[in-house]
Amino acid sequence: MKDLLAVAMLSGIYGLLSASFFVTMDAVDVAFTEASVGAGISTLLMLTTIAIVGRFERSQRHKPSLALAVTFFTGVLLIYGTLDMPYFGSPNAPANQHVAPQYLNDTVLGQDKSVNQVGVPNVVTAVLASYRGFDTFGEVAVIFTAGIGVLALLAVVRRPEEDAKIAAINESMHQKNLILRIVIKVLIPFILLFALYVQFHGDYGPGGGFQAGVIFAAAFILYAMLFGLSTARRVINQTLIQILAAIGVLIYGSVGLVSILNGRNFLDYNALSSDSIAGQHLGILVIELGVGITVTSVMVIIFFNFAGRLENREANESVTRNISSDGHVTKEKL
Amino acid sequence: MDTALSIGSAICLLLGSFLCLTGGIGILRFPDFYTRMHAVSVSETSAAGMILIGLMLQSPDGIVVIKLVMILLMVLFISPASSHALAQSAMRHGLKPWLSTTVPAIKNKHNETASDITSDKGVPPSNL
Amino acid sequence: MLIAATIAIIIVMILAIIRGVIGPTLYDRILAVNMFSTKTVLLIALLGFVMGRPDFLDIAMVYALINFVSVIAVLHFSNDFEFRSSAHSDAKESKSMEEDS
Amino acid sequence: MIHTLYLSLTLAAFWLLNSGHYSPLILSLGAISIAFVVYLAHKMDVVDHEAQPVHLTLKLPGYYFWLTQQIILANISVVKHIWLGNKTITPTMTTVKSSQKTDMGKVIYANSITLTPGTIAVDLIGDQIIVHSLLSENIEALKAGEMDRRVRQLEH
Repeated sequence: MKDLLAVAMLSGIYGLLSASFFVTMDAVDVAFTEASVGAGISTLLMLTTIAIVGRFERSQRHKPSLALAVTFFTGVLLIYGTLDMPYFGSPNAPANQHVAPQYLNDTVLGQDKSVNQVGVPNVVTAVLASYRGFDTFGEVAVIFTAGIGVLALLAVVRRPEEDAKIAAINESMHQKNLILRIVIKVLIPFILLFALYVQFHGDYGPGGGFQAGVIFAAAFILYAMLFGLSTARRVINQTLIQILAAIGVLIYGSVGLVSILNGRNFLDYNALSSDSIAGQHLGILVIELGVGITVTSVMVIIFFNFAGRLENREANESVTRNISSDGHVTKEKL
Repeated sequence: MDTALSIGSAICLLLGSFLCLTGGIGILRFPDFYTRMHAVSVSETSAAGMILIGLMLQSPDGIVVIKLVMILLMVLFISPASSHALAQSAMRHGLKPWLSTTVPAIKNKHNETASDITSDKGVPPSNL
Repeated sequence: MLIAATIAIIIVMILAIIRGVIGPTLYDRILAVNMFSTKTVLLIALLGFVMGRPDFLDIAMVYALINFVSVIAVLHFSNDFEFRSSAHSDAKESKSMEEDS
Repeated sequence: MIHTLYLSLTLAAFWLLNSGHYSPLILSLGAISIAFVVYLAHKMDVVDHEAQPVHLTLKLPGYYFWLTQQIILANISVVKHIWLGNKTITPTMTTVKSSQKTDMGKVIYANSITLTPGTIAVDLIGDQIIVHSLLSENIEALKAGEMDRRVRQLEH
């Protein structure tokens, strides 16, 4: 398909489909992430990119049939490989024999307080945030790096004279989108609160910092799209949001440092409180908050820079158009 | 009481599935984008409502009912806004609707007031 | 009955995918995605009941929201997309029109 | 001020109904979250009579009850025409005048039109709503003005 926009739409369907698939496999947290990241934000960023680079693919010189053949061959090999694997959910599978039984025994099965090491009902949160705290820290660092990368490559230099023009465009847009504007006005506080609800209930149900951050950012993005980028920039200070992205990572890291200072291992939350369960609970809450802050800020940074680039280009185009039409007029006069 | 609830829920779910299927057939069968939107609108209002009400009737506890009500409210609140946005954008980018030729009397009457927005009779929709 | 409703929704999702693939206009595809995600919301709510885990409902709620955000995003950026039709899809659409009417 | 209060109350209800966990920790986090959201909402300037229609609270349920009936009736007709096929539909597009004075009223009217299957409010320009309908009868019903009148009553 040469129409990239159609491809983006179909990939949105793919995201929704794979999330339903995760739900059927009982992987609620993964489905949650797929819903917010795979179907939501990534489609959105893809659309922004297409808006910048243009909708149609250039005709290619190479033949795609070789690549297709290689992909097909690899696919067949992979499916052949799965035949040797244990059945889904089999107790003899390596995944169910290594560390998983201990994690599960410590969290789910050991509901008895003396055995329960983490004290968090949602196993996924317990494993990700406590046992696998290092990995999650790495993930947050990756997201932070992505934000820095976007800033380094795409940061928009804004000239003040463009602001007035952009504001005028926004004004005209307000009247045009009356219905959407009012609906979104009603909706935005609830989206924000729902994001915070997801953030703080990660211990009990599906949810946590990643998902909450994306939903929170989605509310800002919605606002920026309907009320204009310059209005949104006035609400959300760009410098502040860049600092917040770093603060999120720092919060996560400093929890680790506090536990080192208390004479335990890095990210060992038992050190945070005299009662180990309370310590675990507190640690998970704080690092999830750090994750949420970083994810929100990075998503907002990425969107603002993408959209800002688009807006700048439009402003430049209209400037050049004006100049050329002026030139035309003067030529006629001459 | 329990049997009454489960029978009610079964009826609602069955009706919801039927409406859902109808919407799905409509989206394939109708001739152009605007008419397809009406089919989607059926599946978003009544089908979603029926299925969610059917689920509410067999919920184990109160909080599930509340969440289902919230999902229903959200769908009913969001779907008209997004349909409207879609139709508006399609209109502004010049997607012409396919209009009927079978009722000339009514159509001509409307054409006087809205000649600028309607395309000519029976012209197949142009593409974008 | 839950299973029957689930199957009905899956069938409708397939119908929506067909509409999304054949298009013919971009708006038909957006409409298909829109319908598909409403059906996903219902499917997840139903699956929660089928599998006895009603805490899936939060995910359904996220879907309803995310769907809205992406539809608005498509329409917001639609000014920047070059809305031009290829002659190919034009021909296909008018042919299907003739069959229908 | 009243809008802030109204917003906080609805947000609190939303949190409490959704949460299902009433430990002191979660409740206090909820309170902080609500305060933060209200602060952000103020900063975004989305707290006003349009977003928090306090004055409509008592009248809305009656209107929605009537609207639900209309939606059910409209559904039946659209479903019938989906099964009967393309020959029986008469798509029409026209403008309908809305007599509401406030933006809020116009938006409720346009959204009610869209929510009723068979009619879609395509665009809203001034007090003219461009409506696409599946059947020409639907337009006739809208022009008769029953819905318009009810929404106008809602405004006062």
